[in-house]
Parts: sequence; C-alpha cells; structure tokens
Amino acid sequence: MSTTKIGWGRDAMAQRVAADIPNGAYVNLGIGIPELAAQYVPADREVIYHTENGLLGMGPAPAPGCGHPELINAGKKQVTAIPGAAYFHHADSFAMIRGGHLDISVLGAMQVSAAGDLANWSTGEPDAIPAVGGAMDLVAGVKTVYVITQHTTKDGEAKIVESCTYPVTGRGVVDRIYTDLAVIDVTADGLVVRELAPGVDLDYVRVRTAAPLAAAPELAARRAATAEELVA
Amino acid sequence: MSTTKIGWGRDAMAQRVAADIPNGAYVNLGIGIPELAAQYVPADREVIYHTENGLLGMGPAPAPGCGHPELINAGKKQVTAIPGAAYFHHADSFAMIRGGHLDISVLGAMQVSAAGDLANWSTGEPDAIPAVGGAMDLVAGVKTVYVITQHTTKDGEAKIVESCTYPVTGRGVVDRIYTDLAVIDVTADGLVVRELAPGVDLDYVRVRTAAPLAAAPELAARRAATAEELVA
Amino acid sequence: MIDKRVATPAEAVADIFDGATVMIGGFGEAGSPIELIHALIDHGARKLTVISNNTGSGHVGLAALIENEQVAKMICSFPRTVNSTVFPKLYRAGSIELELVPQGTLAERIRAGGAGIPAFYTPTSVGTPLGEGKELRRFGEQDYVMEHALVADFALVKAERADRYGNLTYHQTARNFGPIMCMAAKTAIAQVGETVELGAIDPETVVTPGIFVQRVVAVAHPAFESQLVQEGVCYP
Amino acid sequence: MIDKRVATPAEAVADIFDGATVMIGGFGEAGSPIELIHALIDHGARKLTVISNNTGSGHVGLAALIENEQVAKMICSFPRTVNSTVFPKLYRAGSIELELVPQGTLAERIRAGGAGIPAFYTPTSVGTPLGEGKELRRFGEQDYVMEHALVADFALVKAERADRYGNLTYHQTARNFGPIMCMAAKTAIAQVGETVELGAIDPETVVTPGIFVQRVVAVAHPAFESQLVQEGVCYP
Repeated sequence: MSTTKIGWGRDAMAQRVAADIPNGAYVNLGIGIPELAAQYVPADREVIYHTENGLLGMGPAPAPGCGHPELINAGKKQVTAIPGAAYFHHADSFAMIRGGHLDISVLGAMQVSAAGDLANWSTGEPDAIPAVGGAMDLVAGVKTVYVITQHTTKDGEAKIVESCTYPVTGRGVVDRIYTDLAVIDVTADGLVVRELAPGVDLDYVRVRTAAPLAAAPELAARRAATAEELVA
Repeated sequence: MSTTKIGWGRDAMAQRVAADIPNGAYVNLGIGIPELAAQYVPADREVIYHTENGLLGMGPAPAPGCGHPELINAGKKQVTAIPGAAYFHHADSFAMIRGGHLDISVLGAMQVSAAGDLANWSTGEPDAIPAVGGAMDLVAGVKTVYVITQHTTKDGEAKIVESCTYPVTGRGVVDRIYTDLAVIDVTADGLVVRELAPGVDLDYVRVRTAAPLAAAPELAARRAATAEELVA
Repeated sequence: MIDKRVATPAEAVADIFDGATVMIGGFGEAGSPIELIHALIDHGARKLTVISNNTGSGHVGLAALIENEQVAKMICSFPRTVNSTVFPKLYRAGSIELELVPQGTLAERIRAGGAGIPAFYTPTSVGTPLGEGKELRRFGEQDYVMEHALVADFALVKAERADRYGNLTYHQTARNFGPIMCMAAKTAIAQVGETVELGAIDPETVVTPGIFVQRVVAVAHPAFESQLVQEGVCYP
Repeated sequence: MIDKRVATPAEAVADIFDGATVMIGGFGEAGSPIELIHALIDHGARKLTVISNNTGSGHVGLAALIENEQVAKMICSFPRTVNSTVFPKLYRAGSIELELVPQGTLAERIRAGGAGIPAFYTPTSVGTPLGEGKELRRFGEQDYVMEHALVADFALVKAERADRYGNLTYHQTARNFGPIMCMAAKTAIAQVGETVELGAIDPETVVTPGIFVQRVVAVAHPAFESQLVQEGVCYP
C-alpha cells in the first residue's frame, strides 16, 4: 500500500502465497489478503477454489451489473462459477473441509504461536460480538493451513508469539506464515524463517517477533531467487 | 394360495394392511407379502413408496422388456419411477429411515413377541449366512412398523411368542401384526386382537399363539365391517 | 391426493407457536426466505429460538424479526455482518441469548438432527473456547469433541422450484442450509420461485426430496435483503 | 491442467496394493462397477478388505473377485442374494471373514468417514446381536450404540457421466453407495458411461463434486451382472 514501507505489500504477499499453490489444488481462500492470491496463481496451473457456502469452482468477481445476490462467496461478495463448477449444501461443503479433502486453506490471523496455534476469530473482549464462521472447521480439517498476515499490528505489536493471548481458532494447525517481512514455517522444532522480504534481514524480523525464530540453512539462496522471481 | 385354507390368503392380508395406509403416507414395503400391499391401496389415496436403495416415488413393475437393471427395488427387482419421484444416495436414503421421516414400514417376520420385538433376519443357526440388509434400520427409525406374516410356521409352530427365540431385529418396535387369522395390536398392556379373519374365532387364534391375547372391545363390530369391505 | 402447496406465506406460518424452535435458511442474503420471515413478523409468534447462520442486516428479514423482539435465542456461527446493527445492540443489552457454533459443526448438527443421529464427534473447536465444557474423546491419534443434533419445530427456507409433493431444487449458493434444515424440522416450509407439475423436475436433479418438506408457497418475485437495505426499508 | 481421466480400467486400478481396503459401489447389480472389478481381478491384488453392500452373484464381478481368493474380509449388510454361491461356500469353509453391518449403519459409517466424523450414535441394532459389544449410550429417552467411521484406500464406483474435474452424475438407483464411497476413499475411481467437456454438466445437478474423485475411466458399454450370469460367464 505504502511505497516507502519496508517489506512486501499486500499484493506481493498474495503473490508469494500463490507461488506455493500447486497445479490441481483444491483451495479455500479467506476474506481479505488471502482472496487476492487467486489472481497471482501462475497461468499454467489449474486450481479449484472452494467457498464454504456451497460452491466448488468459484471464479472471479462478475463484471459490473452481471452478478446475482445468490451467487456469492463466504465473504458475501458476488462471484462467478467456472465451467466444471458444482453447487452443494452446507453439510456436504463442510464434509469437504472436515474430511480433509481440501488441500490448502489460506487465512488471516490476529496471532500465530510458535506451536502453530492460530487466533483469528475473537479478541475475547467482554463487549465483542463473538463470530466464528467456518474458521475453526477450516483449520481442523484442511490438509495444509497457510496464514497471511502483517508481521505486527498497526501499533507495532508482535502477532507471531510464544503463546496466543487471544482465544484460539485451533491448536497446532498452522503450517506456514506469510508476512510482509518473511515466510516462516511452523515445524516440530519451532518457527523457521524460510525467506525474507527484499531489504529485510533476520534481526529486523526477530525484533518484531515474540517467539524464537530459527533460520533455514537455505535462507540466503532462497532469498536471492525469490527477489528475482517476484515483480516488485 | 390354497382355497380350502381357513383365514385370509396372501392377497387378502395385503389388502387388509393396505386399508390402514392413509393418503399422503410415505411407505416402505418389505420383500414378499408386504410388496403386494401397494396394489390394494384404495385409488382415492395417494401414497409414496420409498425403496431404501435410493428412490422415493417407486411405481409398479415395468411392462415386460421395458425395465432397466439400474432401476430396481430393495428386493433387486426391476421397478418404475412415478412422476414426482426422486433419486438419492444411500446415506440420504437411510437418513429418511433413521430420522423418522417415513410413516410406515411393512415387514415380514419369523417371530414377533408380546412386547413387539421382531425377529426377521436370521435363524441364528451356526451354518447360516447372516444377512441383515436394512431391516434393523427400518424398525429403529420408521414411525409405524406393521408386520405381515402367516400366523404360524409351515409346521404349525407359533410365530407370535412370549419372547423371541431367534435373534431379534429390534426390541419393542412392532405396532401391529397382520396374519392370515387376525389383526393384532402391540400395546403397552400386551397383544390385543382387533380383528379376526372370516370364519376364525378368538380361541382358534389363541391356540396358535404362544403369548397372551386380549380381545378388543370392538372386535365383533369391526369384524363384521371388515368382512363386508374386503372382497374375498 | 398429496398437495403441499399453500396459498400465502401468512397461511404457511400460521401455526408457528410461541417458544418454537425455527430454523431459517440462508447464508447472508442468499437463500434467506424474506417473505416467510416477514409473514412470521406479521404473525407475531414470540420467544422463538432461531437457528440460522447469521442474524440478518438492516431492518428487514431476520434482523427485523430480531428487532421485533420475537427471538429469545439465536444459534448461529456468525452474528456480525455488514449493516448488522440489530443483533449486536440487543446482545449487548442482554436481551437476546446467543449460542455460537462453528459453521461446519452447525451444519453437521442440523444434518444429524434430520438423519436420526443424536450425537457425533468432530475435531472442530478442540482446544478452543468453543470446545470448552464439551466431552472430549480420543479416536486414533486425535482428540474430538462430542456434539449434539439440532432439530426444530419449523424450518423456513427459500428454494427455486417445487412440485406438489414438495420436491425442491435450489438456485446457486442459495442452496446452503436449505436441504439440511428441511431434514431437521418437523414442519419444513419452502418459499419457491415457482411451483411446477409433477414430473417437471427430473428425478435425478431433485435436491430435497418431498418427504422432507411439509409446505410449499410460491413467491414469484422475492425481495433481496441487500436491495431492501439499500432502499432503507424497515419491516414492518 | 487438471485431468482425472485415465485410459483403461487396468490403468485405473494399477496401484491397488495387497492388503488394501477397497469400497465397491452397487446395490445388487445396479451401480456395480464390473469392468473395474474385472480389472482388479486381472491385476491380482490380494488380502483385500472389501466394503460393499452385497457379495455379488454368479461367477463375475464381485463374486469372481471373491472366488479368485483376493478378498480376506467382507464388510457388508447382505452377503446372500439370488445366484450367490461363492461367498457362502468360502464363508462356511472359514476362508473369508465377514463383518455384518446394518445397511443404514454401513451407509452412515461410510459417509462419516468421508466427512471427518470419527464416530456417531445410532438407534439401529440396539438390543440385537449386531449391537452386542458396542458402546451403549442414552440420549433423551432412547438408547443408541456408537459406530465408527469407515474409510478406504480405494473406492470403485459406477457413474453415468464425468468431466475431467471428476464431477459425476449417476443413473437412477445405480447411485446408491457411489457418492459416499467417493467421499470416504483416498483414491476414488469411477467408471462412467461417458466423459464430457467441462461445463456440460449443469453445476446444479452434479451429484459427486470432483474433489471426491481421483480417477475417471470411460466404459461406454458396461456389462450387467444379471446378463453375464444368465449367459453363464465365469471371470476370468
């Protein structure tokens, strides 16, 4: 968004996660930055998007005036259906999720812990209206869970933490975190930085992270390759 | 079958149970005599037949040469589908059964007990190949369970008994028993004879029954009416 | 003769009683049976427990039913949406109860209710506040919580087409909770765009078989929530 | 590009391994994927656990697979049928294991396996020999038994039409176990009467969404079990 900001912008983050979505994947994209990923999946890959309100084969937003209020995504925005799409009811839709049939879920986060716990549904404040939607089902059921998030809050607080202080969505569920600063894997040995955004070094990330971060051996090599691949 | 036999024949038994199937009922008819009931439902009643292999709105057998091996009933015989029929998969079909959506199940029996226990799936003999099909689901789920059976075995043994000696299909599940000799309700107070076949008296039935039988107060009146209604 | 068609939404909801549990279809505005909900507002039944994924928006449909203080308790997964002000206000005032259920668990509980399954286990919500107090059980190498079936006295759903047996087809993502709510309610009431002759719906394409539907009412030109909200409509 | 079509039944079943659990669709001959089963006989994988409602008839299809001693265990609801001689003989000889499951419980266990539900409660079989040894639990005023999900390494099903994404439609009562077995198997293989272009199947009428299907093979003129039995065919 801001051109002077250090690290990846929203679109670059979406582009980075898109690079990890393989051909043939069944993918559910959450509301916000995750949604942007669809447009960055390389053209030679065919990916099928699931929206939990009952559509497999979701296409992009309709041309203005061409949408229908009964063809929407989980964010309640109008979408289209591609050739080869299928409609189904909510129990079947969540059977796909809970039954482990979806390959990738990309979600936003309020906090992610070193153990892969995710908090993204409630601040837990007394006057908040709690609303969970399908987030707990997605993290419990989908094979691979990717989180896209700004590395810190607007106030500069770490969102990657030793242990979540917000109510969790699921425990040990996150596989990889994509932030504006880095790509971080959640492993059995803790968080491992796989890539850094251009102009960002490990110390810069560590200062903004409230959990230990190991560096992947291939970090330097990967970083060079990534910088070349990604259009700024 | 035999014209000299005392009591109702197979078709009269089917006709008698058909008289108790009301307009608008969703009905599952078992293999054998139960199947015959469909043709005797009065023409002014519209009844929808369910077959557990995935069809609601089952019609009669097709004209010779007009059937298809993929349009069959639970007895694996070719059938037809009426206008307004619906096909569905097995989990949905048994959701209809288990969920209490079917009004009437008509089944055959090896034994029925005074408490309404039904045995109709296995002799329990060591060399028997056990086979249960959908019988246990039907008796557990359908609102009203009617049994049609000969009153005794071919050897003259009682099939209506104090307690089933064969392995049971379900306990306390039978609502009414239609035999060649009588119509018997299973009540909280035991078995109550509601009707007798023409030429059959209560003692005749009692001798052939291995459980106490009470007589309904209106037995005589009903019997007269029934005899008139039924075409011999 | 079987004929589940009734003439008006008012007639369709006339026997909904005070204290009834009512499932209401829809995900956002898609599949929301607005005309049936408005008929229920006119009818006036109160102290309802409503099971629906959201709580409506603006001052029409489900939001209007809540605003009219007919709902004692909501069972839903996402009570906040754009233009949703009615529920939050009443909730903060303590005048409506909320049971928050993860969306997939909500769907499965409804489906279980319709299928005669009293309870089942799911991995969803294990280790979270929504799993607290629930029976935990290990199968294989994973923990699961036990969840109970949901059933209802009535379901109000929106479908595309019906015949007099009550067979239903739906329109795109308006299908959502409709089929399972019809299964789980004693009396399922569907408003449909049109009713057609028996046989006009290919039996291979029936989504909700008529056995799950008790009443059908034609609403040829249903309103859409977003449009009513945009027009500033308040019901009644 | 996603393309789940494979050229032949032989190719479709080539990786079925000894000891695999294989769900096989069909209720009697309706929906029985005979050509896939015959390919599995040619392939020769042994010690299989087969989950299927029946055990086949004559000496073709599922009965032939059993006769060829490739099946160590059957999980089914009704192992007896007209012209069914193969299974009874092996069963009496003690050379094949049988797990007998009520048909609705079988269907629900398969559906649960596909839906990520490890276990559920059902009233079916309570108080009967098939309920013995199962965990009993009371909900409300009724007793239920706990049943576990069934999953499989492979499913072999017969459908009517498929596109390259694996979306399926079925034919009449041949649908039966197909959709839920596709859900419950790691690798679901469908033989179909024809494959069609993407978009040729109306998305409102897809019965099995492609996400549940891994391979599709066209068998334009499938054989019917009853006809083969009548002709006295023995496979192989």
